Amino acid sequence: MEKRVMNESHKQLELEVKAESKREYQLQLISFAMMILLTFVAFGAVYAELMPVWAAGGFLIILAVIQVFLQLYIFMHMNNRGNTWIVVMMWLGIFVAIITVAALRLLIW
Amino acid sequence: MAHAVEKHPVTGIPANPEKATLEGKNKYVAFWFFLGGETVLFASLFGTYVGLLNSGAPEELRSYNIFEMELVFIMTMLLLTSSLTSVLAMMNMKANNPGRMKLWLIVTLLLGAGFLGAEIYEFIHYYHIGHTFTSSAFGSAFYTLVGFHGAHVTFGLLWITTLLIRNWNRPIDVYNAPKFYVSSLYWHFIDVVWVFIFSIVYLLGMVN
Amino acid sequence: MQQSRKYNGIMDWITTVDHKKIGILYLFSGIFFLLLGGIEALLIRWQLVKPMNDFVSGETFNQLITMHGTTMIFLAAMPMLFGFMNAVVPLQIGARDVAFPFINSLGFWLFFFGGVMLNLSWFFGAAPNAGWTAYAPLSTQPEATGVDFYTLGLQISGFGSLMAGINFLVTILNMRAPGMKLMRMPLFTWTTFVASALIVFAFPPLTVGLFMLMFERLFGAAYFDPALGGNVVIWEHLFWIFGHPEVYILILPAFGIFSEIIPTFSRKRLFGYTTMVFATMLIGFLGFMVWVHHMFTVGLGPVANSIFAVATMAIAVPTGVKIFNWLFTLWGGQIKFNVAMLYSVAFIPSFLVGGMTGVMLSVAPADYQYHDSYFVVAHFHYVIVGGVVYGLFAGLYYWFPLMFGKALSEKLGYWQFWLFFIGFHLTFFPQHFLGLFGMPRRVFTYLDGQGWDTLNMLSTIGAFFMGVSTIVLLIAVVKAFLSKDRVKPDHWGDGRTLEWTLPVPTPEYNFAQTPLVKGLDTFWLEKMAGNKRVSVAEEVSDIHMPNNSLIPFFMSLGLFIAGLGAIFQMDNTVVGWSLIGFGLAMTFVSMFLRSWIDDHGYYIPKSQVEADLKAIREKGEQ
Amino acid sequence: MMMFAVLLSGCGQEGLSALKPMGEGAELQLRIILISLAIMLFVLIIVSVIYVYVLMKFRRKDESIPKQVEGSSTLEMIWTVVPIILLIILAVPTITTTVELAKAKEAKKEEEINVTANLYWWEFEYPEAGVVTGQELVIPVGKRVGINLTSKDVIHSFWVPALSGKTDTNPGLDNEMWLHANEPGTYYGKCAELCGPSHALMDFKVIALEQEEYDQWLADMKAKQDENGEKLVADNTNLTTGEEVYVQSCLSCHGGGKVAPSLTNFGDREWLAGYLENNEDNLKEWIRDPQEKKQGALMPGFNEGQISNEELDALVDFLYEQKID
Ligand code: HEA
Ligand code: HEA
Ligand SMILES: [Cu+2]
Repeated sequence: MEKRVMNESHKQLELEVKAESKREYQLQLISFAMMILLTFVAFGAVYAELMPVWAAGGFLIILAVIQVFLQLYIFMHMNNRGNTWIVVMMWLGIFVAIITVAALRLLIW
Repeated sequence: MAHAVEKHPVTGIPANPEKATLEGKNKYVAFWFFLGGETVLFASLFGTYVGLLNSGAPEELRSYNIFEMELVFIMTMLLLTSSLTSVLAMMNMKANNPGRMKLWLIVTLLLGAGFLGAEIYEFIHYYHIGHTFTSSAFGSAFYTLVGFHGAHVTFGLLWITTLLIRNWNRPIDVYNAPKFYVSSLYWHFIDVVWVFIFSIVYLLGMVN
Repeated sequence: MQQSRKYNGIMDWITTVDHKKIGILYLFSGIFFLLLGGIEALLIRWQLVKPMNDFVSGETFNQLITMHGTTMIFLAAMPMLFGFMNAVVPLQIGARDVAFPFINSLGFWLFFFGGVMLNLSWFFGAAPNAGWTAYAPLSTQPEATGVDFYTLGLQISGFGSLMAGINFLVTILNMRAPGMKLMRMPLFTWTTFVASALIVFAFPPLTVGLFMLMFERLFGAAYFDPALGGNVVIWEHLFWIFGHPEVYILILPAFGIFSEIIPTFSRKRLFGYTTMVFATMLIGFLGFMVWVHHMFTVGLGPVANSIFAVATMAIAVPTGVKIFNWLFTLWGGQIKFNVAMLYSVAFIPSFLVGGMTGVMLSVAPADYQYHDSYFVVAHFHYVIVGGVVYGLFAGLYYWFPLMFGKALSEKLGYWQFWLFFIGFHLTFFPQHFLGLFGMPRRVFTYLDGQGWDTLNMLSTIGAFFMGVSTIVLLIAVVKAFLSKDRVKPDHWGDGRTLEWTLPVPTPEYNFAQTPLVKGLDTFWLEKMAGNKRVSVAEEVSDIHMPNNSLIPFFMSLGLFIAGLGAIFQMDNTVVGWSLIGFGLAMTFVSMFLRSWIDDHGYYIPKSQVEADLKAIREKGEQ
Repeated sequence: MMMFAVLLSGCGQEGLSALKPMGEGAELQLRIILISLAIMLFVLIIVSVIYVYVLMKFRRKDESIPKQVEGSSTLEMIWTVVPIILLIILAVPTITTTVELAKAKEAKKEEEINVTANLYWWEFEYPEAGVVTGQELVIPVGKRVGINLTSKDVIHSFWVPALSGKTDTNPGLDNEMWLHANEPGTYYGKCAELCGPSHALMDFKVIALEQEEYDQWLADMKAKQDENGEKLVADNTNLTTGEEVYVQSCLSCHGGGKVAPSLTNFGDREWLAGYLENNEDNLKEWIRDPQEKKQGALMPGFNEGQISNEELDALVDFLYEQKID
């Protein structure tokens, strides 16, 4: 009797684990699909010369930023529980990165 | 250490084996911080690159005349897919499926090697048309940025290969899971950098 | 369970992964380089004692200033701070070790070999001569071969700093004893934390810059070569994006040291602890947004100059908060003036003057006059010597008993302090006026009759006061080591934080039982509650320890050899490239071995820990 | 503040010290230096008063335990807000002065001079007049002169403390500033960016002339340089010994836009190589071995095999004849 209850609950757990992992799997696949999509849009826009030159920079960078956040937050699970300091440090890194690029772009004549 | 860790009843290993021990957690956090630093490192390289874009290069060796979309697109697909396979490997690691984890890691390695091969081909091509490391400031900046990324790819390949061989016959446990996990973080980060490289260096470079 | 791997004598020092020993290694290497940098400073001052002196040539002089600045910043100040961080931070947070003992050792050896590499340049013909800032294209001139040693030496030691930085961050986040909430951490731990974060973000631009300088010098790249489309301002940006945070990497831990000493010897808790913590973070954050104040005269335009001028001024606010909080910690206290406290108290006005000239420099249009003049030299020695070096000396007197079980002589200490204090102001105060009277910095000589003679003479005399003071310090250190008097735990009697609860010498596992932290200054709280010992959080049990390892030494040695190879390949391709190959192989094989060989460490059995505890209690020490 | 101004300006060398401004730029800069100094002294006094009081009053007298004070939000508010106010007071003139000092474009409409820094010497070009000179920059008094700055080799910095703060000369890049002198006179200029072993000796002079004299000087220079080009010698026939040596040994490097300074008005110059007294002995020693006087100088030395002692005498005489008045 006891054993059966054990088994039962174990099965239950197993199912939960499976469902959980399926959800995770789907999430990852969706984000991968979006990355591919973003990449296609970026390449396609340049290939078809859809954008005026002045808008290209902003557009491509926005696409890249979205894609990178998919990587960081979904593929790499940056936002997991207990990762507060990781998020803080990554954002500080991004902040320093932005001002570095901006300076080297804008402040050298 | 290991004795204090609670195992998951279904998988037989802890739910998050990469950070189940203090050592694992330390490694995990430290590696993320390292990536924070790497972000600034690549930003410095990108900054230099955009600062020197096309500078000193003759017209026929400017970005919009040398970059070719097909190759870059293929490289992008290879690396992007390898990022996904690396995710799949880690999911299988957490589910305690060493066999499938290894399989996905091998796929990751193959895709990465394909990327690297394409990059080497690309560099040789440029070399032949005269766009070299010392031909102009643009050339120097280009090879430094893209080369640093390539070096990261190479290091990642060696690292994951070593891990695979070393742990081929071992079960997944809280000692080796963090190692696999941070190497996969590294691999994703390589892809993150590449996203900016293909967008800013190649696509934007082609826009003229 | 694995056996412990132990070595003796010098091998123990080479293989150690014990943070206390690594701290000592850092400290003494740092002091060694401080002496080197100091001797260089004395030579600089001697050359400038009178107009048109010909003691050294212009070329030698440039090598002296470059090596003086580089040595002092990278090889003296930072390592000595790392020494205290290693020796103290794990103890302050109730940890048995740092998060990565192996990496800790690796960080030290990288720094060490980088430092050796840099100084080898003296023996290979020429030291770097382009200033510690190594502006291109001066630094890319082919004949400036010393710069190769600069790029590679700093690169290698820079990797070490990055590792140390990450290590401290994780140690402080993950290794704290139960109850040691973030807002209960001692200030030295906090400043270590923030300085470490600065290291993580500030060193990568330097790494990139150094790589570029190296590629340009050794392999013909053209980032900074206008003839090939290069731009000389890029190096300046990269250097200062690193360089400004670097000065806060130096000063914040020094602030932390003062924030330990002042409350201890005032017998009062730190005034405004919370604001002190936030001010530290704010200084660190703002530190990344002001680097252009070193480049006001480069020609970046009035808009950039104005923005960065105002951003720079903003840093005065959190720094001022700190100054006033220290003053109000003293207010109403029971101040005891020993040497550690003298340095801390002398720091306040000295640093204040340096900070004020800093704000004056931040006024962009005025900086057009000050820049690259002796006014700047005066400013940064006031903040660095009056801030960082005072902090190092204070920390040395304060923690020496903890680190070595013996105390430095207070009597010699007073001599050392007063000689240094007088010499410091005598050296650097006149330099403000030299700058305003039109004397540029980095000049190996000056003509008679420009109104600079007397002030330079005074400045040189002051430097020799500091020299004598340093010799007194060395005597005090030697005397302490020779003496037989061992100190008791809580040597000062007023200790407030966990490191003072430990027996001396501290056992390798630090805490027999992990302490339970009940609040800020937990040791003090327990003392006030009448307890002899702090509460513990666990029973005595087996203690897990990491093994010693030779790998860090060889990993670093490999990079060192490869670096030399990179320099030599300019003259002799075969020798050069074989050294590069050999060195890199050594490093990579070491890395490979590290990941191949499982190293689970070993356990100190419970029985051993209990025996230690008993012995200590019988001595009545704890 | 007045007192300090007097106290400070009492010191320093006339024509060199930033504390004795002789032109509008340096005046603006001294003004803001004094404003910032006043604010700093205010802070210094406040901190000092607290500091001295605390150190006198709270020395350890017994073993009692003082009250453990956590902090005080009122106090902390005060020492956050007051500095912010002080800094705002400082920031306003900082910005206005920065903008004022950046008005080079307007100045250039009036008068424009190109400055090119070289390894250890300065070249000054008057593009309008087509005149080139070295080591001594001649400017008119009473107006802002627009200056373009660049460098041929490494980074240098152009600094005339008594007239204005410095601006870097970057190879491959152009900078601009303006210079203004109140009165005629000679002002000392320095290179303010480490540029090599003889960085310390890379001095120059700024000579301010009244407008008419300046115009005259420029016209004379132009006349001389027009007539002879940069060659200083009319034609290649009938050369004196000095001229001959000059043509053979010096001409390939010296002259406007070349690698060494123009010698058109060499005989007028008070200084040789920027820092030595311009007399025969120094000049001869210089020609024999320039590196001895300026380590790293690019000019080659000429031994007796190349220029005999007699030839040297003749050359020196010839050089001192190069005057424009
Ligand atoms: C430990 C090192 C250290 C520290 C802490 C500082 C602190 C500061 N520094 Fe300094 N600096 C250097 C090291 C340091 N510096 C070095 C090495 C160089 C030269 C590098 C080289 O070229 O070789 C340099 C150069 C330098 C320059 C460039 C000069 C030039 O080359 O032209 C400037 C310009 O803005 C500057 C500004 C400041 C400011 C505003 C601060 C501030 O952080 C100071 C803040 C402190 C206070 C202001 C005092 C306390 C505050 C109060 C009591 C509150 C009330 C105050 C007011 C309202 C004003 N510094
Ligand atoms: C941590 C940083 C640090 C420290 C502590 C010091 C300390 C000192 N510095 Fe330094 N300095 C710099 C960082 C530092 N400096 C930097 C970054 C530069 C800029 C470099 C550049 O332009 O590129 C500089 C430049 C600099 C200059 C300007 C050079 C120039 O522009 O031409 C001068 C000149 O006076 C000077 C003097 C001194 C003096 C007298 C000390 C004194 O405080 C030193 C006191 C110590 C001693 C005097 C030790 C004496 C040793 C002994 C007596 C040995 C005993 C012997 C044995 C037993 C072996 N320094
Ligand atoms: Cu700074």
